[in-house]
Amino acid sequence: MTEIPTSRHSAFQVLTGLFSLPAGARIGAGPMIAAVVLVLIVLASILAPLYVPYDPLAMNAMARLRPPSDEFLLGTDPYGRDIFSRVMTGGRVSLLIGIGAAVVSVAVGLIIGLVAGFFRAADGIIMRIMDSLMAIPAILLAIALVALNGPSLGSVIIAITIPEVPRVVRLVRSVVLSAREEPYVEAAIALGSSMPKILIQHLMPNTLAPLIVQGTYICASAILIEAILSFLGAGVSTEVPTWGNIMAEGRSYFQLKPGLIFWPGLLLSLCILCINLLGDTARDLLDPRMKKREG
Amino acid sequence: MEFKSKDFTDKQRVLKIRRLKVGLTGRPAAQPVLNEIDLDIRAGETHCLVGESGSGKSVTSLATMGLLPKDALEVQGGLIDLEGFEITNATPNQMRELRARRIAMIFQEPMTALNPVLRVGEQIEEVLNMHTDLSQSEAKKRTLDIMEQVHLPDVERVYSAFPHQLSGGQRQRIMIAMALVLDPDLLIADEPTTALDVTTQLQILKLIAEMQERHGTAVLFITHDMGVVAEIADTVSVMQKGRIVERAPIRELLTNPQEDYTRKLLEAVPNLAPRPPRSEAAAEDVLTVDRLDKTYGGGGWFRKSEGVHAAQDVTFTIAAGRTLGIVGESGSGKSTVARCIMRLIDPTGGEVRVAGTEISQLSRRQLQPHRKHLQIVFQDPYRSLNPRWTVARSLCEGPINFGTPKDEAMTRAAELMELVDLPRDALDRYPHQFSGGQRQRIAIARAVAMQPDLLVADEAVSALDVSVQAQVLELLEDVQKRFGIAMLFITHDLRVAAQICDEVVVMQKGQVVEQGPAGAVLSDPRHPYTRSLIEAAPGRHWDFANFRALSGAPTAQGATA
Amino acid sequence: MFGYILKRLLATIPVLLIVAIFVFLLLRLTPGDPAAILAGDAATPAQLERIRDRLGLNDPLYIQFFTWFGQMLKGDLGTSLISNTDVVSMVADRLGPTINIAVMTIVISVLLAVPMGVIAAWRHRTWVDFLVMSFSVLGFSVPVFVIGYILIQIFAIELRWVPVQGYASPSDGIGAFFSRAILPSLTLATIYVALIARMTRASMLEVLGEDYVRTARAKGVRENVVLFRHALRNAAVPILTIIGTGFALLISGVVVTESVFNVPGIGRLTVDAILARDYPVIQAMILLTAGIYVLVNLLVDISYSFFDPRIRY
Amino acid sequence: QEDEVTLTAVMHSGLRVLDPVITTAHITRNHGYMVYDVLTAVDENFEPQPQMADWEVSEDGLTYTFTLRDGLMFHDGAPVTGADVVASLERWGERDSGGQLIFDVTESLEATDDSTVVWTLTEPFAPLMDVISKQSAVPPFIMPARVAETSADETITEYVGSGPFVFNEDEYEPGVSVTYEKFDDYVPREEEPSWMAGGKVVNVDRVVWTTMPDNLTAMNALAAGEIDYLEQVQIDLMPILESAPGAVVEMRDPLGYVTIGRPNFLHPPFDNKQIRQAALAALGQEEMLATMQGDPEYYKVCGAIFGCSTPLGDEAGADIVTGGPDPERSKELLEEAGYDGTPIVLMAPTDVVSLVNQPVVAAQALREGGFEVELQSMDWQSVVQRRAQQAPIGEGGWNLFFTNWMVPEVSDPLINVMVNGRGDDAWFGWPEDTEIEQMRSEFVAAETPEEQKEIAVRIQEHVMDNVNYIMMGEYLIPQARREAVQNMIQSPVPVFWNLTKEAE
Ligand SMILES: Nc1ncnc2c1ncn2[C@@H]1O[C@H](COP(=O)(O)OP(=O)(O)OP(=O)(O)O)[C@@H](O)[C@H]1O
Ligand SMILES: Nc1ncnc2c1ncn2[C@@H]1O[C@H](COP(=O)(O)OP(=O)(O)OP(=O)(O)O)[C@@H](O)[C@H]1O
Ligand SMILES: [Mg+2]
Ligand SMILES: [Mg+2]
Repeated sequence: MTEIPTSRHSAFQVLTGLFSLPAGARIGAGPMIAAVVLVLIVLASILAPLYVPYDPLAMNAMARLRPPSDEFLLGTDPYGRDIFSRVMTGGRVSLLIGIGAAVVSVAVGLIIGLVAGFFRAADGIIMRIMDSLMAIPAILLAIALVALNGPSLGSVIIAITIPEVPRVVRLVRSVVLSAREEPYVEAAIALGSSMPKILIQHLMPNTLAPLIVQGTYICASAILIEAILSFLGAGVSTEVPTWGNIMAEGRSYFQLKPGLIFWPGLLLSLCILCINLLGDTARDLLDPRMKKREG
Repeated sequence: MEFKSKDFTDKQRVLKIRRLKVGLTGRPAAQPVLNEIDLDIRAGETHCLVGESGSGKSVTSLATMGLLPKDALEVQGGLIDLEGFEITNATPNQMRELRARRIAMIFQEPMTALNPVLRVGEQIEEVLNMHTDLSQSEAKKRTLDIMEQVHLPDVERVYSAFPHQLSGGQRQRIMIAMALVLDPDLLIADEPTTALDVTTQLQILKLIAEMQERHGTAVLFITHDMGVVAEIADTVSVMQKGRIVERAPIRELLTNPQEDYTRKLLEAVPNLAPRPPRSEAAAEDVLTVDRLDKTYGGGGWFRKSEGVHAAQDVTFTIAAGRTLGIVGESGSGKSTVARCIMRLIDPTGGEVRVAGTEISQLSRRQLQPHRKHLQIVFQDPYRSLNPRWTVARSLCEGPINFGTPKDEAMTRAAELMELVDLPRDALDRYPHQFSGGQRQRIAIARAVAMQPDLLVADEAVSALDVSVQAQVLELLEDVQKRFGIAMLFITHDLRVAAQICDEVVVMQKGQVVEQGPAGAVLSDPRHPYTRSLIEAAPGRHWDFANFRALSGAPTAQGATA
Repeated sequence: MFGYILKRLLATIPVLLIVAIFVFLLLRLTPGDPAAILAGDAATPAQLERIRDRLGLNDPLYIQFFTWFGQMLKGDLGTSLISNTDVVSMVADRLGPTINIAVMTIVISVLLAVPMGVIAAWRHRTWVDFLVMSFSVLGFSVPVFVIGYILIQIFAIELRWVPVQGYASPSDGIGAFFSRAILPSLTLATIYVALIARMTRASMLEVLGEDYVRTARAKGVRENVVLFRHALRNAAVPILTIIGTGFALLISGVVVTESVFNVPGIGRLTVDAILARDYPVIQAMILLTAGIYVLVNLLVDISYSFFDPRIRY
Repeated sequence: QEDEVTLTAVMHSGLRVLDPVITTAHITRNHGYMVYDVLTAVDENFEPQPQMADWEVSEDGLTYTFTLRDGLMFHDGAPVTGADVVASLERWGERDSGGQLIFDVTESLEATDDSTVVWTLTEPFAPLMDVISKQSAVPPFIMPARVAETSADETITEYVGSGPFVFNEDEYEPGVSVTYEKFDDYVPREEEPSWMAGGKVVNVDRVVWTTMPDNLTAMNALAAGEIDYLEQVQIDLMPILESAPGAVVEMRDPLGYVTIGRPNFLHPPFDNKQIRQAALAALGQEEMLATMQGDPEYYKVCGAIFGCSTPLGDEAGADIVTGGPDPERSKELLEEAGYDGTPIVLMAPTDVVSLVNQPVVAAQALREGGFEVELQSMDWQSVVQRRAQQAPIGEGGWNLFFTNWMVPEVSDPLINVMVNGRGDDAWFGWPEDTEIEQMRSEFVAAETPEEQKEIAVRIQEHVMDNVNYIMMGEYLIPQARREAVQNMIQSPVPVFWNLTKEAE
């Protein structure tokens, strides 16, 4: 007997499919290229210290703003530091910020969201607080937080994370709220499973797919926000090169020495492009509603 | 029973399908979805297309409408000829011209088939605006006129209503009005009544017949309900796995089916006559429901809202090894009662006593030890198992919660698989790797694993094909016999109720209107509501399984031969 | 409906209250001393102390909070510690440019993004879809200030179509306003277009699979009518939602574009105030932006019922 | 009204504080010169000249008599009287460090009639005229008495002066833009203008100051002719203007700025003189200046703590910083001092363009010189607050920060706050330096310029040895204007009288 799969379980099929790529799963060339490019950028960034020609912090006041040459592949910045070395090394921290912000906000949001989704009593208060956090403009909050803690890597990640958490909480909560109406959850209640068990074993896995998607977006936007924070003078210290602060330092030179913005910008945009593309693909594949049309 | 028996051979042929082949887009080598279909419908004829789920009924209708989802399905051969016009080669514009004028369609779900954000009158009128040059006021007049024809009340008001403000039956009437407003030659109806109550279904079937009479329309009617077929068909095609395996005039098909498949299909249709009562062993009561009340909602910050009285004053008992059925139309409160008993929701009043314990007031924590006495099987086999869990894990969840060691639970799970007639090695598979019927078996196994005293089955077979339905019902009986479980069986299908229940409770608008032994209630209903339910059951005079009229039915077999 | 709006408005009170307390505490924990910026580089500790006293910065925290809060309830947001001007009038001066540009951005974004998203969904998995999606992902991937610089370079410096910077209010002449507001709006719109186009596409894809779309086609309705009359209205709710929540992004973008294009709006005011620790101004600004955000989203929620009659409050 | 001439100027910072007495911010001082007038002012030779008043000094140097010239009038039409002058000087005396010194020896300050003010001292104060004629940081601007009676810890709320421009309160947007109208009743002096002295003849009708948060935007706006004047040009960006027709880049302020580092004397390791000297050795002016400015035309290696082109400037003992970094010497000194590797907390502001580079370059150089450095990034406000903390390093203290001064703000031992050695009462860093205090008293008492110079040189030598602060050199910031704007006065303070603007 053939059966048309309902949306619910196809989400799961696709999720397992995402990792094992069963026959028939169609992932276009775009996402494949994106994945390859992303992996290349990540590797190039992680391995940067092994191959960059200069210490990314070494200054040379007498060799400022040099044009690209054999000596300096992409030229030098206003401190006379090698742009190539800085850009390649800069990826490490930018990616760290992206991934860090994504992981932290997803983890924190997941916990709060599960609690809010499950404990009616806590829900009201938690959601009011989340609404409030969401209402505060992210950038302003970030500037204030960075001013509070000083612009260290950690505080930039925290500053980016805090406004993202409410979004994750809302997502998790809505998934929990709808999943808890599922017959299989009711069946679990009937089977005498305790609330924490239902929460963790039945409900939490449902949040995985949307969280993966959400995580990619947070990752991408964190890298961008880091750049904007640097632009506003509230970014990571210049001693720690990131794509964001390289661009911010180079912003005055946009017309005269576009390379200062172009190269980090290119890598940053490529990276975000790839992450977004993969996120979109994951979304198309994971979102049961997206599948409906084909199913 | 009276069948339609008009001869159409002299009528004009409206639809002619020949050797139609539909397959997955871009994969001509794959197993086709429709394989060499032939179909003829003549003016005024009602042709029914029956067959199990997934046999290709809907795809046939969509192909005829030129509405196949382009990126998934495509016509790979054959022709569809609509009064001399070849549909398979038509351009989108030609197709658009054709639709609504010459060929129209009604879909199953009146709920979703109407655009929720547009007024229903506008939706009908849109057809006129698209295809005619009528002025605004003329179009509106025509619209109101057709709405009158489909017996909508208070058409002026309904005209400017949104779909959600109408009942299911009214919505389906709107769909019909929309389909027929331009007087098409062919009407395709894909399960137009499946989502409706029996009583509403009867009205809609009558309406279609009436409209057909009036306009001489040819109708291609898709259904899986043999009762409906018996009521309305002139001719029938039976589909299986993308082929038409048998076609015949209705009487011939019901009395003398040629194909095994057809025969099987008919045999699986449960009989509306109650089965003979089972001996009433003096068993103790497992479930006692006393003056149960449930009101949804109410309260609210600013105003006290009224709340829905979903169940009022419901009282009944079930003894071990017996089955009590609750029947009634949609929204009558059946599920509410079941969920109160299961304590998935908290009753607002009354008592529920399971295996001697009053559970309606217990807290979650206090309730926990009593959970193993009562289990439930839900309607939707796709959603009642966690798709991420293996069958084994689902089967062990309950016993482990009550302290059974893991390996013991696993051994027991394996036994249960045998009990529900599934291979042991299926334990490591995931729900999506099973068919709907198999999944429902797993759900039953999961419930039985707890060795409950009471099993609640809320529409447990309603989502299944008749043939599968029969198997699952059999399994339930078997399990009940073996473990002496008391069963609360909820259904809106009187045929099913007649075949499985010892006692029946009839609910309407949250209240019990009639209750008693199944035989008494179903063959000699006292309450007008029960009576109307039974009268509305399509094909109720026919004993499908035995290819003959029901004995003792008012109209005898052969009366209209 | 009225009851609902009232209820929602009341519900914003706790939200804004939490925002107020949160921001107040956050600011007082942040290092920085407005007295020091006021007095300049050469001030002596005694002078600073006296100025702090004057500004009330030496009072216990809760007294500062209740003083501020009490005044706020009376509609008095205080005076700037630095410039000594009334915060309300300061904010009022700066609100116009931001709001005008924000509105223009939203209009541009919706006009561009919605058709883009609709067409992408309609031509799902074709090159059109690919193009639209690539553009929208790209709009998401380039920092706002870079987009701003590029637009200035092309339209103001190379082509000389519009001025490099500045702001003129519509009352100074529509031409003057548009020529200066267009680049900042476009800059801001890139993110917004990306966001809306993406959501439109997703929502449309979902809706296009619905039965009533099939019904419409079965009626012989023209494709553009199917898309825009039948599908789009049903897809509207998530699109509206994203316009509402995306507003937060817009506010973030405003901070940057106002710098790049030298627009005297509230974004810059807030950043300047934060960097100068001008507490009354920061508090007022964050409350204001939070209030606007909440209000915009309330409007969005109310507008749902305009698009979808099933939603009634 | 049509041929009204408006000059649009982009200033280095937004005007937020309108009280030129309460703050030392340059933009507010510049605002002061627009709206207010001063009694006397130094000219380009650092010579005090009469502006609102002539003065006479008694033989014993104890009595100064000021006579207001005729025709002085506030913007509200009231004449300027001696009472206004007294009130203004008294308020200023509470805020200005030089003023405080004078008031310490003041017996009386009174208006004897509407146009005469007599200032009587208890002991002679030779530099009195220099102090009240100074250009920075806080010159004594003359306000109406009712305004000047505002407490010196509170900002004034009425902005009426007697200067050549009238402040337009309606069009003032704090931090964004400020508009000044020509004061038609202002009577300029007859003399040629020289710095803040001489005739202030206004040739435009309105001056609008705006700020642009983005340097590049400001440059492009000037290139496109959208603005008339740009106070500060980022050197690296000058090529943008070089190719723009109608734009001129030039120097206005020949003295320029100094950039300095200030160690904290309270905590290790900079409580140790040898370690301070090591830092001095590790740093090199050229490296830092080149990074800040790029083009050598716009910076000057200069070891004179009072500025290389000022009368008191002298480079005695400065080769240690002017001669380039000497990491070896630094290491030796650290070795001798027994430096234990405690990291130096170096505060690095991220949001003030002119202060971003120094800490970064310094951190690198100090590390090479054997120091452990912890570069702590923060916004300027945090620096401002933190540098006032005397707490130990672990509790929010600091070791080193950098800042800039205009040369006239450091040009003598009374004005230059960094040579104050009064411990807790000294400027941030709090050196307890009795020797330097002694020399400063001698300086006040000195009677001739030669004597003053000799003391200044001793202070210079002392500062180089004791490392009261680290002089990192001088730099210049060019300005840019449209060609149509001409006749701008050459001076450290940008002023808008005298200049003319032709139609473009
Ligand atoms: N969009 C599609 N893409 C791929 N296969 C499809 C698609 N739609 C239907 N099919 C396949 O075509 C076959 C026939 O489906 P169809 O919907 O016609 O069945 P049906 O007889 O109408 O069943 P039901 O009674 O459940 O409505 C099924 O095997 C189904 O899997
Ligand atoms: N959670 C709920 N909140 C409010 N009203 C509800 C809720 N669940 C059900 N109802 C209402 O209670 C009434 C009874 O619903 P119930 O689900 O018990 O009917 P039913 O007989 O099971 O119908 P069906 O055959 O369609 O399953 C209906 O009017 C329904 O709208
Ligand atoms: Mg079907
Ligand atoms: Mg039900």
